[in-house]
Amino acid sequence: MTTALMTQLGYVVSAGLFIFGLKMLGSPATARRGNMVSAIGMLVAIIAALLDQGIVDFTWIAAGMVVGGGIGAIAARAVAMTAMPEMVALFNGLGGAASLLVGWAALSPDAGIFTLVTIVLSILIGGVTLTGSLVAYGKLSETIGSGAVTFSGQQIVNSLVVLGILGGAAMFCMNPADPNWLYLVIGLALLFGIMAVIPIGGADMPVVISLLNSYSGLAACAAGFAINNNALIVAGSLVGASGIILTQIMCKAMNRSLSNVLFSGFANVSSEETVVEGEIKPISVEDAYYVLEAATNVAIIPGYGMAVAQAQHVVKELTELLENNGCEVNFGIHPVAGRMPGHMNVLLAEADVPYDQLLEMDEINPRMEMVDVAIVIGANDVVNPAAREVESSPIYGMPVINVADARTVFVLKRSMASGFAGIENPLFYKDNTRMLFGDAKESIGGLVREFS
Amino acid sequence: MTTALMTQLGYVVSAGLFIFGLKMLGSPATARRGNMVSAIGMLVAIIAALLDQGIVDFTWIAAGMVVGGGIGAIAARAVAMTAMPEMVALFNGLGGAASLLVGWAALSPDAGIFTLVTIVLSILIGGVTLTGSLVAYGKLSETIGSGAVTFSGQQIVNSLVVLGILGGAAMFCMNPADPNWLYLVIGLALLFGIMAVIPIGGADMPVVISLLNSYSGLAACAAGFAINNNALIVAGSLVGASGIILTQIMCKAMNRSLSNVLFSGFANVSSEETVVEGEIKPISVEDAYYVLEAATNVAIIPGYGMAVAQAQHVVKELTELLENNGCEVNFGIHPVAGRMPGHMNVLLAEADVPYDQLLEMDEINPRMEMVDVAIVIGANDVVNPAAREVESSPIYGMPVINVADARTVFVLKRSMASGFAGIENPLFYKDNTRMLFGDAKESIGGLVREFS
Amino acid sequence: MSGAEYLLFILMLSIFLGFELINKVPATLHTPLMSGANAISGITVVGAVALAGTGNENVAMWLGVGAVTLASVNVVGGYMVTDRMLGFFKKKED
Amino acid sequence: MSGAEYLLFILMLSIFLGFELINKVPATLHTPLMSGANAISGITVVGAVALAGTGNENVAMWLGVGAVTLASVNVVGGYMVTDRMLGFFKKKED
Ligand SMILES: NC(=O)c1ccc[n+]([C@@H]2O[C@H](COP(=O)([O-])OP(=O)(O)OC[C@H]3O[C@@H](n4cnc5c(N)ncnc54)[C@H](OP(=O)(O)O)[C@@H]3O)[C@@H](O)[C@H]2O)c1
Ligand SMILES: NC(=O)c1ccc[n+]([C@@H]2O[C@H](COP(=O)([O-])OP(=O)(O)OC[C@H]3O[C@@H](n4cnc5c(N)ncnc54)[C@H](OP(=O)(O)O)[C@@H]3O)[C@@H](O)[C@H]2O)c1
Repeated sequence: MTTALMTQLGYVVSAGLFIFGLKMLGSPATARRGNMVSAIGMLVAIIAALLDQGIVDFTWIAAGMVVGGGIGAIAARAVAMTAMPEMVALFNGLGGAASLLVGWAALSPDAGIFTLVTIVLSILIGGVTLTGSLVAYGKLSETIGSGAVTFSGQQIVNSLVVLGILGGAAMFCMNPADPNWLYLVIGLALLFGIMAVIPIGGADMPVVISLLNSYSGLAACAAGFAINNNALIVAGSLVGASGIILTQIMCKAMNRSLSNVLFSGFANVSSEETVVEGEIKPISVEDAYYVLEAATNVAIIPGYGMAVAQAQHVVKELTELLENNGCEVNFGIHPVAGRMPGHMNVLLAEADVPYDQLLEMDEINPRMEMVDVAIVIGANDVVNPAAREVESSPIYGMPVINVADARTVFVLKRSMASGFAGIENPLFYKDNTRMLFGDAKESIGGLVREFS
Repeated sequence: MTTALMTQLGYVVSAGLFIFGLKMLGSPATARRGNMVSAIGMLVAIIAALLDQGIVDFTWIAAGMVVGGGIGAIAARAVAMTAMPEMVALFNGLGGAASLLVGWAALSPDAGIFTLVTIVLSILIGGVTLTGSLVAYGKLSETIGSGAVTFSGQQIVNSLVVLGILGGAAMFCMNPADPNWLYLVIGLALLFGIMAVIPIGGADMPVVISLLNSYSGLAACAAGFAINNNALIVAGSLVGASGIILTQIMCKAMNRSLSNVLFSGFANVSSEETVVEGEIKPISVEDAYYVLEAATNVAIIPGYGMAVAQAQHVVKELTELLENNGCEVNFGIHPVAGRMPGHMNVLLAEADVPYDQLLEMDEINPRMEMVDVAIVIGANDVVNPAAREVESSPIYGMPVINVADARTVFVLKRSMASGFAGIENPLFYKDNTRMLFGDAKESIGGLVREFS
Repeated sequence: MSGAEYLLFILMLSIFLGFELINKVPATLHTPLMSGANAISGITVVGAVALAGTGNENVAMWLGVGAVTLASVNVVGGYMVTDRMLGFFKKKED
Repeated sequence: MSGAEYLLFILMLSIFLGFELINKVPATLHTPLMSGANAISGITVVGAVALAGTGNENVAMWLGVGAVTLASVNVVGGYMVTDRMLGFFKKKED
């Protein structure tokens, strides 16, 4: 068997392992092994690639792998679960950068037009993914301001950049020997990644990351075409599909279109005034304790505030105390609660909450009428009844968790400030709502102390 | 664009259309359009194939297509819905024969070993598919006896045939120039198809057809490798997967393993004697009418006998009369009722019964307790309570429809003869069972006349 | 055999995809699925036309013509009969 | 560009397959899915090693080395962090 054939067989096996791995991600019980299977697939692919006859010197390959792998390993161990969104954004950017470099390096004087086009594509998509992800990282980690950056003439500047990219790419394909066109395309792609993401508000970053995730797959795909490598094409397509689907799911859960997310933040619409009736009724930790002590069915609805307060562990403690007190406790997880899809699930899983206690929105809503106390922890938009009741609201039509159907609702937040969407929440004024002001971790810590 | 490239693009498009078509088969509402999409995919593939530069003379191609297409069209129009199983078997055999011929024709003096192996595979699989399907056709249409044909020394003969095939195939690959090895392999493949299917009983033919269906896909796949054609590989794999899955579903619904189906019929086990208590209570059409007239909830469980009697239209009439009488009517369809998967659904659909009235076993069983009258029309094994109650029964463990849970059960059949599995049915002796003897079409026709 | 590695890839992907797709077809439609899959297996016609159109009247050509004919029965008959069956399936209107 | 037709096939099949597979991942696992997919996109390392190992110290080689490094961060970090997350997910035992 020639080594070339072995390499190809290795790629087939590795693609099969990726597919199996993704299949196993379909259920929490097999997901961890699925990730292992996928990692083994990657190992097989790398070994297959190292068999390549053209490789004469392994020094630099080894150096790159050790340095890169080391950085990755350290980062993976050090990152806090609450910082997952920015971590994914950062890794994503690196993937884009790698595709850019591979596309660039694949450039050879005898490349045909097909190869040139795929090279340009992998450079473009890779470059946009790199800087777009970095901006998203900055916004999420609040290294840079998380607001939407807009300026007059932005449309025009962006249009010029796009035109420049198209022109530069065409010129490059016609004069591949002149590196200036290449540099122009790289520079403009990097610039475009920045320009495309700055006007989007911080809380929309998950959608952006997901989309950029998809792009990083497409960039790998394009690089695969450029260097004629099946493994890159299959793996890249799988990633591309994954990103697109997550993007769709998020947009649907927010009842917004993708173009609405990308081209106009909520910022412009938040001028609307909802006429809110009723009054705010604050409650003390002690009074809240008495109510919870008597409850037999509690639903906890976490949101972004739980991640900010890092309150997941103390929430788990409260859950156990309630359960020991003979109370049934369930969690209601909205698909876009927090700052990335599945964010709440990961945080609660970290705090040892079993995943069968985490109900999806469609499961918890019909049960809400039987709930004695619904505890809203740092969630706001995802429990906003305006989405169902106020037709003029910008979030009208977005499916939400109907906490107001419970006998009593506790809302844990620090102030009357609005959530990401920047709109009033009539829930806070409902008859059966009590506001428990303060940092979520402290408020729940207080409840825990009352119980024990 | 070169024509070679156009051909390849055509193949990509056609494979995409096949995939879309199969996706649309996922729901009855879109299934018919899905079949259209798949047919268009086939058209695209054929047109793409006709662009091939090597084709200099279209006369014989056209002749073959007109003759073949004409025969297919006539057969498709003429066949009765009750004869679908044998029709599928026959078509399936033709597909296998086509792969055999393509593999054979692909043989050229300069073929490498890889090509030779794929040629042998497509000839072998195609040949087995051809004769196996023809035997299955014969058994289903009762052109030949439908019983299992066994003789002493059968195992030995079969082993010799398999050895002969292996040896012949090896010799052929080593001496491709000598046609005698080729003829030997073809002859033995055809023989093996016959030998493999004759020992299997007629009622297991659906499993056999499904498996052969899968083989015909694999044969197309192998032919695709032999002539280096992607379209054949993709389409062949899809068919292969489809056949395997249907085979699995049937085996699971019968609680038997595939090897049990292929290598030992029920014939040998039917010596067991179930001790049956109770007595047979026949009922007349008139008395049955009075019971039905008073019923408000009726479940109809059809089986192979309904197909034999061609009673589906008169069943539909009865359904309407019952519904006009203010009664709720549902159908309970067992996955292996009849002689092929989905057989009952097609017959009832032909008689204009809407598909949302056809409930699967798992849907109808929990409702059975609310049913006043369960009418079993020519079903036997699929309603046999021995599968749940008698541990020694050969069908013990097979999931069945629990008609005995209904207030009253009517069983429509001609005699006390057993069903395909050849075992006693304790249902007939239950307290709440009434036997309505006679051909199903006539019995139901009688009920219809009583109503109107 | 250049290209064999691609063909293996294509084979693997199609098998996985086939399983995913077919597993979603409801039991109601299993008979049409079977005959529809049958029609698809007539794809061999695509391989056969090139063999049947060489113009030199040798064995390979006649084999090709035979394959075209048989596969055409399969394709035309299979799709038509599937369409006929699926035409029967109707949702309750009232 | 011989082989492009195969690559197109592979692309189409993988995209279809990707959609089927990802659509089945439950919402609970969307964050690990995202970081796992991210790790898979580090597959570019496979393309990069051939470029980084040519031995002649030209621009292409250094680009390749850079790509190997960046993609390795992605692969190792992505799989490890996904594993860490998935390790948290537990079923109720009592
Ligand atoms: N998850 C995703 O994938 C995703 C994707 C795209 C967009 N989004 C958007 O993100 C939003 C998510 O909704 P959400 O309900 O989870 O969050 P939210 O609407 O952003 O509200 C979070 C609330 O938490 C409170 N909070 C912040 N820090 C806190 C602390 N330390 N202790 C207690 N409370 C604290 C804040 O109020 P105070 O400041 O008064 O404390 C705020 O009202 C939605 O608008 C959604 O459309 C999510
Ligand atoms: N569907 C599939 O895909 C499939 C695949 C493999 C095997 N099978 C096997 O096939 C069997 C199917 O079960 P089933 O309950 O549908 O059928 P069955 O067990 O074969 O019984 C059919 C019954 O119909 C009666 N019958 C025949 N002609 C009739 C007529 N003209 N009028 C009234 N009754 C008539 C027969 O009794 P009389 O002779 O007394 O009238 C017989 O008992 C199972 O054993 C299953 O395992 C099915």
